[in-house]
Amino acid sequence: MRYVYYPGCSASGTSKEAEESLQAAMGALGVEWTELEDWNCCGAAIAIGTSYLLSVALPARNLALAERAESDLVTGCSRCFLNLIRAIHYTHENASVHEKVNELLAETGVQYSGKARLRHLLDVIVNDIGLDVVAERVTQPLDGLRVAPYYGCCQGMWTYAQFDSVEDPHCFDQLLATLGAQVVDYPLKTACCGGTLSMSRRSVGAKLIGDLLAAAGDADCIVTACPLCLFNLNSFQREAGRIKGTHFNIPVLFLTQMMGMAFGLPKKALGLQRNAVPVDGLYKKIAAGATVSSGAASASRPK
Amino acid sequence: MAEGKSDVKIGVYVCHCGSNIAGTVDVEKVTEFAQEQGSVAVARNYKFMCSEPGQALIKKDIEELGLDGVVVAACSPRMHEPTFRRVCEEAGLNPYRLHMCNIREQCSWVHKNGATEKAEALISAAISRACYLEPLERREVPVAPAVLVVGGGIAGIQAALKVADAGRKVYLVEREPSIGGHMAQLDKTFPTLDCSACILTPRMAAVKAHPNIELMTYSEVVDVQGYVGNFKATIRRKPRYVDESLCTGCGICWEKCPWKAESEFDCGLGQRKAIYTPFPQAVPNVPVIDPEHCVYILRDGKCGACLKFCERGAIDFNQTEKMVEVEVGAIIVATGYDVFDPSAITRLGYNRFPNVITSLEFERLCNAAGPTSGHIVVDGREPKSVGIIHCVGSRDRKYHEYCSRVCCMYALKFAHLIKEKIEGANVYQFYIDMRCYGKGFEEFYQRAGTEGVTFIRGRPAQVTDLAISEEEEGKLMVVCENTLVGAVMRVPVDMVILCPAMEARSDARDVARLFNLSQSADGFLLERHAKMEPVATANDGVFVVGCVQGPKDIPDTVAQALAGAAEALALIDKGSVELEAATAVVDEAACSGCKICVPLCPYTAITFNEAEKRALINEALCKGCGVCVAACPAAAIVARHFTDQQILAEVEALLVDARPAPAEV
Amino acid sequence: MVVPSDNYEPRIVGFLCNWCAYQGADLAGTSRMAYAPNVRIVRVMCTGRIDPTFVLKAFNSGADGVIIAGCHPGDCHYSEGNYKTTRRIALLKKLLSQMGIDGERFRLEWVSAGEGAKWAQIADEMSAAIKEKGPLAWRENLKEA
Amino acid sequence: MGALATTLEKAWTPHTLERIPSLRYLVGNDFSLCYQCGLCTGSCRSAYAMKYTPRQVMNLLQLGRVDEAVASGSGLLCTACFSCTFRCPRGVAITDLMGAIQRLSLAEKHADPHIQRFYRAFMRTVERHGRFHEIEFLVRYYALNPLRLRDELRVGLTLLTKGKIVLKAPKVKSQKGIAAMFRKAAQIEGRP
Repeated sequence: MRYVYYPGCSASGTSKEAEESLQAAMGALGVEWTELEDWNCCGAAIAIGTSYLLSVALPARNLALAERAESDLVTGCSRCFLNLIRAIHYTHENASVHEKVNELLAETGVQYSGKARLRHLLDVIVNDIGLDVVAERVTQPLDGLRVAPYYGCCQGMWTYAQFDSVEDPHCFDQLLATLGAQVVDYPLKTACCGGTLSMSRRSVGAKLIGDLLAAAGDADCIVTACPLCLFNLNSFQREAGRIKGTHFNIPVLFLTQMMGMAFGLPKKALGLQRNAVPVDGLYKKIAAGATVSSGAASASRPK
Repeated sequence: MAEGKSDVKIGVYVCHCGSNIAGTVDVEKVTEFAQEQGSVAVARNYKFMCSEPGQALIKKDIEELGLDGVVVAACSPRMHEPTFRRVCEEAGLNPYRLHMCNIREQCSWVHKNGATEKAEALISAAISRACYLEPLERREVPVAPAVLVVGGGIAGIQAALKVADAGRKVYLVEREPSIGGHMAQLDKTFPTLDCSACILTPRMAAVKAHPNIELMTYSEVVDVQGYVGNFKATIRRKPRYVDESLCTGCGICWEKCPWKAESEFDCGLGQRKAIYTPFPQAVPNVPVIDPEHCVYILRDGKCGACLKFCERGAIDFNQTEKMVEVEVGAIIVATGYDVFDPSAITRLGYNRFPNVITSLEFERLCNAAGPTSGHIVVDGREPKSVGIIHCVGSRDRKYHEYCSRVCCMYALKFAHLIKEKIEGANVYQFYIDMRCYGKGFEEFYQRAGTEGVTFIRGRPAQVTDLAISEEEEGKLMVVCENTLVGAVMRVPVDMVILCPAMEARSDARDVARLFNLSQSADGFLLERHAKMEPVATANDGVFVVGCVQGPKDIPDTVAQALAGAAEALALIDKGSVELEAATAVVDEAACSGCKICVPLCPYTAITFNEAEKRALINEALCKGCGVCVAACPAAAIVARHFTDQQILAEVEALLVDARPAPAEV
Repeated sequence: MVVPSDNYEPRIVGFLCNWCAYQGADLAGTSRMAYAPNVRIVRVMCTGRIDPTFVLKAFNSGADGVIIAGCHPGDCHYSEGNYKTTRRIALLKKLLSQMGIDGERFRLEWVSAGEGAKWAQIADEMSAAIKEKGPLAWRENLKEA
Repeated sequence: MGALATTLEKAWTPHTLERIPSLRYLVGNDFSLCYQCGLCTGSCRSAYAMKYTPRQVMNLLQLGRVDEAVASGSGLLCTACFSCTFRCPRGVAITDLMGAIQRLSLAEKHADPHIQRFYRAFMRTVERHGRFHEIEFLVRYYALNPLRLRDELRVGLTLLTKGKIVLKAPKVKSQKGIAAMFRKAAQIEGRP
């Protein structure tokens, strides 16, 4: 299997661990990942505050590049995914949007026809690679680890409509269960983390993050499907705790980091040293869990 | 200018329809245009052609000028064609020499510019066609003096009783083991708080006792043939495995039956046996055996408790499905509605939290004969606070755009019942708009206010068990913007009642096809006219009553049911119906005997005379669709009233304004 | 070659079945859905009645487009008249396309009695598409060819 | 409530359409279809902090009171998560309308200076490099705002020590083209 993928700015900077672990985990699964050549920022949640046309054209340029590479485009960032799929949807629905977007894209020498198909990393893992293949690769089941999957809000709109229930998705839960983890269901798993509010309006952003961390309750860690959420949930636990009148210290990992742990990949390859909240405690829990339920866990894993 | 035929005299009558037509179409100009057309002896316009003076105008012209054809340019033929046909007939002109030209629904009402030009084109076509219209004779055939009522809910029951009371035979067919429908499941009815069973069950008993009603429960109509006045319906009677003629309804069988299943009647909140009547007042009071749970059937005779205990020997495992054919003059379709499944909206928590229930489930909880004997208990507890969420699946483009019309009122009823049964209970209504439009409804709304019900205007975004403070622990939180304040509220409750949309039955499409009816965009069956013919349908002799036509409450349902009964009675009491005269006929001289037409006819109206090698059309069976006409390679079949000549003349004249020779480059 | 003028208004003939499409068009009227005035309707009992000569006659008489609209497949008032139409019209379509009349000028659509909005939309679409293309002027163009 | 009441009381002329030119690009329904059920607000995580909830913003648009919505700065709290749009029972493109209000709030300086600087710094960085570049962004954002820098020191240091702040600017081949895109967009949209 070969994919052209779009890393997005977060994964190549503030959430480097996402990118590193993605490469490592995909390598372990024997999947070939090629970075989209010459990609640009999708505008995050900021472009819409400056220019409507840029908020569609910036992501559309990446789709145009994927068309040029004659490939589908995969992204592991939910924020980017939302912007990209919004660009697909809007150019398809409104001819004048499409026309203006291409007018802008002409400046960079590309055109977007509407052919490129967009995939989310989770979709690729669950539906293309397959949970059975993932299960085979698990060498260190996450026994006894209570993991809260965080789908992120951005997935709500068009994301899961393509491959999972929009309001009540399950694919991430299934993936984590396949890794041997005990999945914690909590009501805010698809709620927004506040995105860039953590930077632009700290008091609001930190409260939203605090509510989320609290909702995940007694989970040992949170796993995200978005590098931007990863950054938010990791970096502002102190501020969130101050607002909520508590102290948070819950490790937050990117989904391929969690996969890499179960695959027994080296910590460094997964960028685990980069997570703001240290993750070492998780290894101890896994080890303890494995001795308690030796063997039983593999039976409880879904096929 | 259309050339027309020199030997005919046509009268053209342009209706203003008040300002409905005249407001958009220049009726004077159009009349002048008509006057100029060949064959036109007279063209007039008038404020309301369908009024007495308007009709008199036409009659006078027919009589004095000896018109050969009449064109009325007014509304759709579906509105007033019968009126003007009668006018012609009364003035001595064959009614088939009338042509209605639709310049209202398909012109003045839908076009702002160009309506006058389009009206001229349409009238030109109408005149041209009218020149070639031929007189036709309608034949009368007797009607079968019986009525088929499909569906035994309150609509079907009321319709059946009324027709039967008028002395006519009724076949009442119900799919479930008992009649009663959704109304039998309800506890009280708004706004009077009558007990639903108290007002319904006497009617059910009356159905059973009525000498003119033949009740067929656990049965379905599977085929309908024929036409208005003479329908033949085939009814599939599923095996009950209980002989209705022997059973006394003593109940020993279901008392002794050891096998249990979820009770459909109690929405799965209670249980029933494998041999059961859905509820104590079931009509007929004869149980059915559910083959999916009966161990005697499943495991080849390993049980037979009912067999053993039934003193009358009414249990009969050898029963098989039976087909019954009935002949009726009219059909009343009253197959009701389905309740929207709210688990589609996951954020409202149905199927995730045991204390989130639907309104119908609440009706059963509230009912003294229900699974909790009328105690409002969910998840083992009596709720001290209840949130009622309106418009679940209604007024939402993702599910149903329409308003389900009954929820506001029954939600108020629920609030009253909860207040009455649970002392000190808090009830919150989460509504968007309170729609209390009926008789006594607003007064009931007021009463709920005085009883201390809290109204929160806003569509809840979520029902969650996530507690963010101590007082939220162990509660369900309804998260909603209080739109009148402009702030998000989290309302902790012990129970949530969802008011799901009433939706068209999942098999509404099949029912529509079975009875040759149409569905409106919302899936419900379409009446002929929203205001003037609310129960008639496009298929003559078939009527729709109750929620099969759209969401409605019990009073509206009953009113429609009685209207349906009146329609059916008016039809069959007349004793005869006129057959369509616009049928197809074979020109024997032209027929080459190729037989292409024979298998095409959906009504097997075409036979082949082997001796003379000619096709022959049975006029009583032909419905005038014209499929054979278009298929005949020898053009030997003529569609009366839709002849090739008539249509071609119409098409040519329709393009009367097609530009003359164009400019050459 | 025919030169389209600026205020060119196409003439489109619609053959609508009495039970579904014609009622749908009536519903568009009772619902006051404004749409382009270019489609002129001929009522037939069933689209199965429509002889290809009707369509040819319309083009020959100066129509710029023809639309046939009937009940949705399976919903025909006469059981299956519209299936026969589908087959018949497919053949006619091929023939017409050889004569330079494409799918924008000759359409077959299913419109139920409840689909007033759909009818209005189809009428608008077709009018706009033909307006763009310009007059057919079949008779004149055939002469030239 | 009081402030709005006084503005609404004054004679006013609706000016929704002229003020929101992006309406012509709207995918989904415009605000006129909103029937004020509040599902958007209930679904919005940051609504609690807004002066006007998303529903109220839709109502202000219906009333033609765009200025009121813009001045409130409510649009600036929208995270563009699209939950409201996704759930809206009338298919109103709420997020994009909130985005339009957000743009006006920023363009007309109804936002805190630091928020304006935040947006500007982000977009300028992307314009120059095609991608986000932390260092440049931080410099642009905090250079004139040392007080805020102190607040961010902890997060910044963590990022730095975890090796997540890349000093080298990203290399996008079409950098110039992307900058041209920005200029073109400004030209079409009539922005300075």
